[in-house]
Amino acid sequence: MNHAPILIITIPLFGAFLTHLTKYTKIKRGAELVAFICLLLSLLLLLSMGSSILSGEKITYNLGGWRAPLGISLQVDGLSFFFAALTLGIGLAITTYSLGIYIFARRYYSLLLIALSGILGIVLTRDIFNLYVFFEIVAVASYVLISYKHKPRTIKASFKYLIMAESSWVLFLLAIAILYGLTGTLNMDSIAHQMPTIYQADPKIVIVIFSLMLVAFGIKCGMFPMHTWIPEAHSQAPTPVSGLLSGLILKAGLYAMLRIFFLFWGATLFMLSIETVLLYLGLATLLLGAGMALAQNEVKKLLAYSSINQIGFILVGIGIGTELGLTGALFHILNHSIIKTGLFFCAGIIVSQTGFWKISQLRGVSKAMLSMTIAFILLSLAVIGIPPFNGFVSKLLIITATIQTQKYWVAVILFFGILLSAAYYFKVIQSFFAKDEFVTNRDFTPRPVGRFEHVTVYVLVLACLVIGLFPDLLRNMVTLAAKVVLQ
Amino acid sequence: MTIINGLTIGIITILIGIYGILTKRNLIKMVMCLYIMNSSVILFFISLGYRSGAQAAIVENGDQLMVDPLPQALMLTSIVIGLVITSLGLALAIKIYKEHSTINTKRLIEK
Amino acid sequence: MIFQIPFWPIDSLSLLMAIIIGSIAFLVFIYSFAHIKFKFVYYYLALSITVLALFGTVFAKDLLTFYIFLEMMSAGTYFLIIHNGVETSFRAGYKYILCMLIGGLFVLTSGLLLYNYTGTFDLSIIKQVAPTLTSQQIAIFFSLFSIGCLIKIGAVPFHIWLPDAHPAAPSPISALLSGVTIKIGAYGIIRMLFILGLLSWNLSLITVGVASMLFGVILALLQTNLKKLLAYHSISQMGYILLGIGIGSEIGLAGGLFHVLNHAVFKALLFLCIGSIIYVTQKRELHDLGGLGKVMPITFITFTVGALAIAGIPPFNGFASKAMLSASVYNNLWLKLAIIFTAAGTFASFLKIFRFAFLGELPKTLKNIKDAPIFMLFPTIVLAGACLGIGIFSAPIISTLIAPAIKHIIIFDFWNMRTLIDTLLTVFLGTSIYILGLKTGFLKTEKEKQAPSFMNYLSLDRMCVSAAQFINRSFEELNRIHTRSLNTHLLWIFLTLVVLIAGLWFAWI
Amino acid sequence: MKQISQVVLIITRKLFPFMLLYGCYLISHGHLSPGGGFQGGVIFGSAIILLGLVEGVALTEKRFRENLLSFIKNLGMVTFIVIGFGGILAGSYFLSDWLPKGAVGTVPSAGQMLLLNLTIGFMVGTGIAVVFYRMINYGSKE
Repeated sequence: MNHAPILIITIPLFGAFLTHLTKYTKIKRGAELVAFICLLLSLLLLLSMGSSILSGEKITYNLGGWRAPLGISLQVDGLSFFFAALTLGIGLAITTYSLGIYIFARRYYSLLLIALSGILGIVLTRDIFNLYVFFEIVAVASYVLISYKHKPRTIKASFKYLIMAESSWVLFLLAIAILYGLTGTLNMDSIAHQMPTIYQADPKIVIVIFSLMLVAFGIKCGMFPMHTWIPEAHSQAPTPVSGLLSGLILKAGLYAMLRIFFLFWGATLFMLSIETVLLYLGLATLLLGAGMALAQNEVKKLLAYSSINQIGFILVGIGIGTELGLTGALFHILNHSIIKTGLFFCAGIIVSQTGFWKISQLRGVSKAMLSMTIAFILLSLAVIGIPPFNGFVSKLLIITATIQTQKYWVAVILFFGILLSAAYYFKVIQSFFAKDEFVTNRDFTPRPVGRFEHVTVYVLVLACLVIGLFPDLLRNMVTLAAKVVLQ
Repeated sequence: MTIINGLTIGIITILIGIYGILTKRNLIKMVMCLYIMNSSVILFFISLGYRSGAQAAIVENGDQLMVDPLPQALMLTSIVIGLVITSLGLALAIKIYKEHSTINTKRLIEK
Repeated sequence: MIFQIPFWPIDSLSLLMAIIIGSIAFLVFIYSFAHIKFKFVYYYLALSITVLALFGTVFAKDLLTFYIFLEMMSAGTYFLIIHNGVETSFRAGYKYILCMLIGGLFVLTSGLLLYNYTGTFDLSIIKQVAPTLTSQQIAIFFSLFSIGCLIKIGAVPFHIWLPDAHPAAPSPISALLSGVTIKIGAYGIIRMLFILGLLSWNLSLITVGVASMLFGVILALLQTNLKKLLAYHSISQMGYILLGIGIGSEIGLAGGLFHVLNHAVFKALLFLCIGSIIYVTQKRELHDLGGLGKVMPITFITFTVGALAIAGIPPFNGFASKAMLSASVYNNLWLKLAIIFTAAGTFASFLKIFRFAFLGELPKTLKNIKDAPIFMLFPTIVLAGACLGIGIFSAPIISTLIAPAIKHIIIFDFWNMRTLIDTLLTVFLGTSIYILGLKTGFLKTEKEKQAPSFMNYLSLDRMCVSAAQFINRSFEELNRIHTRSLNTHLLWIFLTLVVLIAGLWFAWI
Repeated sequence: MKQISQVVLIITRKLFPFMLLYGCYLISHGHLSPGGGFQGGVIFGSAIILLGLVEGVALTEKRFRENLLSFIKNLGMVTFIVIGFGGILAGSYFLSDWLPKGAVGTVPSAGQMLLLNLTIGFMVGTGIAVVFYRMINYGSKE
């Protein structure tokens, strides 16, 4: 019996509460140590399953020994493995970055670990109510993390996120209730099994369930009319938390979409063409994110809107619905996590060193902080999709999928999105290289930035380059995940 | 089965909660409406497990008609989550009042 | 699916392009040692990446690799253009990179379409399966591909980035940009014509070529900024190359390819000379200069060689390729007239530079200047020598470099009555344009504050810029109306829910 | 602040141990009758809150220090997971029962369920008290 699936979730959760108890020991920086060790252990456990998962196996784990329709079961398959690996990788990057900023903050590391274990729970569980609970755990941790700095605007952003997300999660709970009333089970596979009969009996109830779920997940992943919390929360949160939000929490919503929609309505019911809905909403998200980013004058806000833009790309990839499109979308999820986390970290270092966060104030910053500007440029080239970097590969896959399915107009809109993203990123880049004299903010004492932050950014840049040059390294994992989605 | 049962009341109170959250400009009232929504979904879910004439799901003397225990167990979790969310929302509302000295959403736009 | 970086077993066409790239890039590197004074690491890193990417494009064996290196080249060149760090270079660079991305996306789309038709990106396989494609498929593919390449070339009507990018870039980069980078588009078109077997009279390419020639030379005549003048000449010279490709006969193609080589040499030479002048005097407007021939003799001589070459005066290299091109259109009077007029206009505009920059009176502020340092003179001398050498030994060069590239033996007689008459006509016409232009004020020497208003409406550049500004402004407006209270944002969520349920309810049931 | 009535104060003090007892009862009989860890814990916590409201927070905080309460809270969570690991150590799944079971209808009938309920109960009780302290003390301590 392989206990790895539950241990992956519980070890960070265990660590989250252990960090508080380090207060009573004499270990220096105990909380950081605990966080780091827990995440590494989880990652090792996950990788220990790697070879069997990548060969197509599925590892199922029944909590408490109760079998699937009765008890809660966890399952690791290609898709879960992909997302869990992403979560742990980015989680480690976030923890490393935080080491220099939050030095004796037990509460911070505790919340970070809770959020990460919640995301791991989301991607591993096969029980739909359990999914809801894990989402709430992540959400509560992230509300607190966003308002961690207690600044006026952060609290406002956190409250906005709370109200918006929770009002939609109530709807998700309602959807679960209806599903439970119809099927009498909460196990995803059992529900999926019964879905065709439900659909034949009453298609309208299925539409209601789908819409409720789409709104709930749409809020999490920043889909078009529900995106309004993203710019505020992303730009006001502390830097590592921005990375967490953009890199992982948005992706958790996308995971839920991929898992639940395709499991319930994927192969059997093309009458209810969820792909089309996702495609149109994705295009709207793409254009809105790109255009709004063009109009921003704050770096972190621009990055937040850029996240919306890239989420639009991913949604289009999902909305195309072929295997190639899904591969592209999943690959873009991975790439965007790496790139956007790196970009937020970069911007965080620049902002915390100079005290400026407006683009116009940052003119000529390259003279003051060369290495960070270079990293920022490389990462933004990656997110635009300039070739030797990873963003190019995934965007290419998505565009290829649109052309293969002969949706040429979609490809044209995608191109427009790429151009807009180039437009706003080059706007930032050129201001970095301005010849003007650069003076740091006088009313601001720069926070010393240690080697941990720099190293994290460099590692992320390197990852972008390596994935861009050798995308075949990850091809197995990504295509397997796409195949799992389409089963 | 009458029209007025847990399910319909649940749906109606959800709509009341939605109405409140859309129209009230006071942050504390918004948190209250959120809690109303949450509670009404809980009522809805619990009512799903209700069977007419059944007893509480405690096994005492052998076979008898019981209500579905699973929704009750699940909704306990939901109640906890609702508690956490409400307390967090209220705490944030207090903080917003201290920082911005207003809890009106319209006045908070500019700040 | 994809992802190796495949290269050709190098063939003669790639080899020709590689020789051009290598030699110009080498000279540009040497020139940069003296010319570039700040941000060395940045500059040389970007320059190296650009040059590597340039080699990559010509050695690419499949379309995707071609595209990858094309984009890398664009990104590298962007950073070179904004090297100065002033507002004009930012504007130019911004325009440049956006235009390049649009061009690149055209190339990418065409490549993906071809992948859809044939299942491969590999050009050698595409060459084999090309006859099985329908003519419509080939037409769609080729038009998308060539639009992408024409944007990279900067041919009319896709030239909007070019007159801004060249003056904004540092002078060695202008030389690289004009000498090599814009040739990659021409290389792409020639390569694709070979692969698809479309070498014949291509009216659209000829139209674009002639339009570029005439438009470029007329606007060049109007310029007073030295580098902008040369930039417009780049457009018109690229027009020659496109004309040669469009004619599609062996002589035309050979002339076009030969002109690729020659234009790279003399335009790099001219830009480097102008770069020396700018380096020494810090001035780039014609009316600020004068009498430089006395104080900068070597630059004067090399510039003269370049100017004579670009105007097509024997025995320099421009003459040879222009003679071939004009021979290839001998049966078409209009094309012939266009060629002669363009050559004459070129001659006239360089007469203007001679008169107002090198001859005349030296301004008082420039009394103490010396000629450029040796690192900057050496490349110009080499290039001037190359102009002369290629001009004199044009027949062996054609048979060793150009003929294998187009897989035809070219025998061409450069010295006959017809070419001589053409040359004389060019000189005569050019001189008369120059004199007439000065008399009527058509040839400007002073920079005008405001361009004529009707030109504003006609200017393509202006239209594109205002379209972009319109997009930007509309999104700013959207951003303004987007800032709403929390209740409104919540309303959007629930409205979405209602719309979704209602839409699905009525659409799918 | 108006002095609170003596009657309330005395009755609360007298009632306080019984409330705790009732909380403990609910926690320990969660698997037999309505109730359980969370409900019992809430009663546990509300007893402390009641005391805090009546006696004043300062006095209550001296009896039940926030540090201690949050220590119990964290320990409770850690213990819960450790008990869960017990299932793995016993050779079965996570959270599966590894304690011997008593007769039906008696307190030890559910094996480890009692332990889990206990940890949850203490966690919730102390957690709610901590939340109460934090909300009351917000702004005064900073």
